[in-house]
Amino acid sequence: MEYRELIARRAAQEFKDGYVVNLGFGIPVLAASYIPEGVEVILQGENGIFNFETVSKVGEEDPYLADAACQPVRVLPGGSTVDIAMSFAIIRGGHVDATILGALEVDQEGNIANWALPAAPGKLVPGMGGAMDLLVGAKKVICTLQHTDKKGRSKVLKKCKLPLSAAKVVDLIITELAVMEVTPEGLVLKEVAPGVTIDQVKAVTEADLIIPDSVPEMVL
Amino acid sequence: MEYRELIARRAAQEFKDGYVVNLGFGIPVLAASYIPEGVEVILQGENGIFNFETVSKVGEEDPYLADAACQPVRVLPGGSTVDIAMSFAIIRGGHVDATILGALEVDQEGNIANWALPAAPGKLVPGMGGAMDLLVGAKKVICTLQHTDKKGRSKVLKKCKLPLSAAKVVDLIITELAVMEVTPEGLVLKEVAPGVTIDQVKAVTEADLIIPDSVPEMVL
Amino acid sequence: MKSKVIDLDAALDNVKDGMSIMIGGFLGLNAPLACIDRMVERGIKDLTLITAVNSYVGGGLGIGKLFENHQIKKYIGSHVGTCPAATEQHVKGEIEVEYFPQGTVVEKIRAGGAGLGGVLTPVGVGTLMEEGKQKIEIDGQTYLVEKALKADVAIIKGYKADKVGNILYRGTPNTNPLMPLAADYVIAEVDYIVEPGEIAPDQVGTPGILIDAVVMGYGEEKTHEIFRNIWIRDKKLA
Amino acid sequence: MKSKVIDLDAALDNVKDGMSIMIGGFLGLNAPLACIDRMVERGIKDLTLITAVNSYVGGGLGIGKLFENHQIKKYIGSHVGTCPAATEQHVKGEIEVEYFPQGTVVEKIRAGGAGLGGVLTPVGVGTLMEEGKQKIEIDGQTYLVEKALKADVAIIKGYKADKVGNILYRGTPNTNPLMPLAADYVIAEVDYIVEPGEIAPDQVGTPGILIDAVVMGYGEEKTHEIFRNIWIRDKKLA
Repeated sequence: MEYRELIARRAAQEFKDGYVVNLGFGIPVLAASYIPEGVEVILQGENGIFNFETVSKVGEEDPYLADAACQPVRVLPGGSTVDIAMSFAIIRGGHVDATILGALEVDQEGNIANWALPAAPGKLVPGMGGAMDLLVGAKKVICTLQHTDKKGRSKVLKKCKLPLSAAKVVDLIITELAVMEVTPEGLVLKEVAPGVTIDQVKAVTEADLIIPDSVPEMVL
Repeated sequence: MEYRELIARRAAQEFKDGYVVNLGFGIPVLAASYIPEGVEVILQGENGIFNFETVSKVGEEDPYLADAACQPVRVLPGGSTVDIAMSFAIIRGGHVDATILGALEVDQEGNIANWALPAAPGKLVPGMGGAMDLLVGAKKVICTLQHTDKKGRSKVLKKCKLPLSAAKVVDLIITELAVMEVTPEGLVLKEVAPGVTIDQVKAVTEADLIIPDSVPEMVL
Repeated sequence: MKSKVIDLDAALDNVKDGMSIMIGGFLGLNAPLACIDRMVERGIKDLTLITAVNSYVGGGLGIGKLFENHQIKKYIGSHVGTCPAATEQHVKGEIEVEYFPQGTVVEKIRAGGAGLGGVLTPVGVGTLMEEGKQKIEIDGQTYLVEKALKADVAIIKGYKADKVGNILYRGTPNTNPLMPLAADYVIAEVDYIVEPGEIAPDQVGTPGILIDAVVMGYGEEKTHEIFRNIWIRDKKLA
Repeated sequence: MKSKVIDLDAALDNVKDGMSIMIGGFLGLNAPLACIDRMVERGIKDLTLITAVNSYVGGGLGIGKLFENHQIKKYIGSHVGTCPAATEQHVKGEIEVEYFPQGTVVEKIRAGGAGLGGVLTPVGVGTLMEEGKQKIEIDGQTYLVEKALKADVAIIKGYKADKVGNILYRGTPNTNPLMPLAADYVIAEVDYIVEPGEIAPDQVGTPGILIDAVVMGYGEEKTHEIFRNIWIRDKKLA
């Protein structure tokens, strides 16, 4: 299975029925394609929209209605739109059940860096958008990312090196190799991907991993 | 002329065309009856309503619509309703041109007391409602009150004795005897009521009054 | 999505003695009158009541009844003046009263719901409102730090709700759209209950995700009758 | 009440080089595209631009054009990433960029319009956002003090306006309802202009008292065409 699909499929298992969820671009949005049977979630877009789906046929679009990526959407029955102050009041106020976001780095304390790459001395890009608010406000923060960068270096660290998006907020880390939970005791290895060994995970993880007696395989 | 009508008539002369105004209960509301010809003002109710008029015939009322005194009203063409956070954002944010409010006391520094009477030790009544916000937020604060209390004591003081509603906010004081303007130099006597002498005003005013060379009579 | 429509009594089972409660409405208008009346019958007591303003002038309607029936232990709002029972109980020291300027209590509720620590307002500077509060200087101006407010329960009044809790307001919605963010359990009393999709998405005043229970109020006809009668009684209408 | 409807150019005469300007819209959607296009033609420069988010992905629409035409001196918002020109100018040091979390910039604008000194937010604590800012402790939690924002001009986009400036929004109104309170001169660009009274009072999203000028935008048909075309180009629609 392609890594993106694997991560998205596993992330989708975190959806609970009735959850209000905000999904970051990329893998998180993909997770919406794998929502388990019988589970209904309400998508939230931080631009101020609840319970929507993207549309893809010319004629279905409304030029005044889009999601937070400016993709054309329709509001589903029971959905709504609000202004952006209300939208972020809802996000920051703890009324979003879960957010799934990508990251450049995460660490064993639940810190996350996903907004700032140094493009020149003192010049950070691309900016945080709504990520900081979601990370602080959402009841559950799920971070999806590739376990290592292109050079094979761990992105699951003892301590993030890039500018943080938020401190001590991540609950669950899902990569193509493992599921890890941030606990008061440290980072616990909860699951490994099919065919992946604990040692393989440890070998590419800079963070200290707590390994329970039993580490099941992801069921995808 | 009855003192209430006199004060209201004079206060109404402060309305400028296009003004957004918030009127306190009593004399201020009465001022709306004397808006000069050719002058259009937009009434604001702090419960969240713009450009309305009271209705008085059974059948004209809407049980979901009232002014800030819970009187039945209708919204005029070009009017609107908003939630109360927006209403006070507009008030506090300086978007109301003028407020006319009653007072228990005012003083020569522009302080005003209109919310708290000691009803028992440590027990103040009736509470400030929206007065403090209006006093701080409105661009122009006009205070209407009787010049003296029932015992003949001045309510236009050197320094307010009752708990303040706001400090240094009053622009104009209108009583049944005089119009006084709060200036950086002090309280200036601007007009006297018909038939009232400067000395009569001075006799019942505790505040220090600056008397210009010419003090015209109110034109009502 | 599951229906949030439940019986008014089932909703009020979640309102217990001693709780803090926000109730929408402005001097009784667009207030959840049916819930309040039932709270009086049930005698839920020792409540901390949070509202922007107090009861209809003279009491006898809406939250005035909670004071008259001695169910309030503490009141947080901008005045007691319109409610004789609240005024009397305050003066006698039977209830605790915490005053805030109306715009401040509104923003405190909003801040509580919006995950903000509080409000930085110029209103109240130089008055008794300063007592015991932090002040902060920004660009040479002084602001009071007014802390965010939350509550155990909020009861609001909408015109229509769909079954999943989306609320359409009518007229002056006053504090109703703010309170659902600031309380743990939120009851929306409405005069009409409709199917999801019947309220246009951009006319929704409060998204259903913020509402826990939708209950039927007195309906438009009886609501109209209540206000017509008090306005006639008080010579506002003839 | 006097009509506030004026020619787009007459309204833009009030937007001068060097001003600070808030522009509504979210990645181009419900943004005042006609005003922005005309600002590009007029070459108004050295602007401090305040928005929640940046341009449509890839630029070429809305505020992206202002960056592409080098009219921005300083940008205040939550990212530059969607706009290649903004990103490049930031990296090269040609423009000044002040980042805030999106919810924070939204609240800063709201605070500016609402007469509040600033915002007390937990967002950004423990990050670079803390730098140079006051912090405040409330009930054991730390909040950043983020100062209120105001601007010389706001240009917003509504769906309909009546002639006295009442605005009806459609779809996702995003920042448009907030900005009219926070600027000295407010232009509302809309796709329909109607008579006072034609917008129901409780559907008004922004009261006319906050609007200085109502200008006709591209209208619904052309707006639809613009978005249909970019969505087809970007393979969102087929």
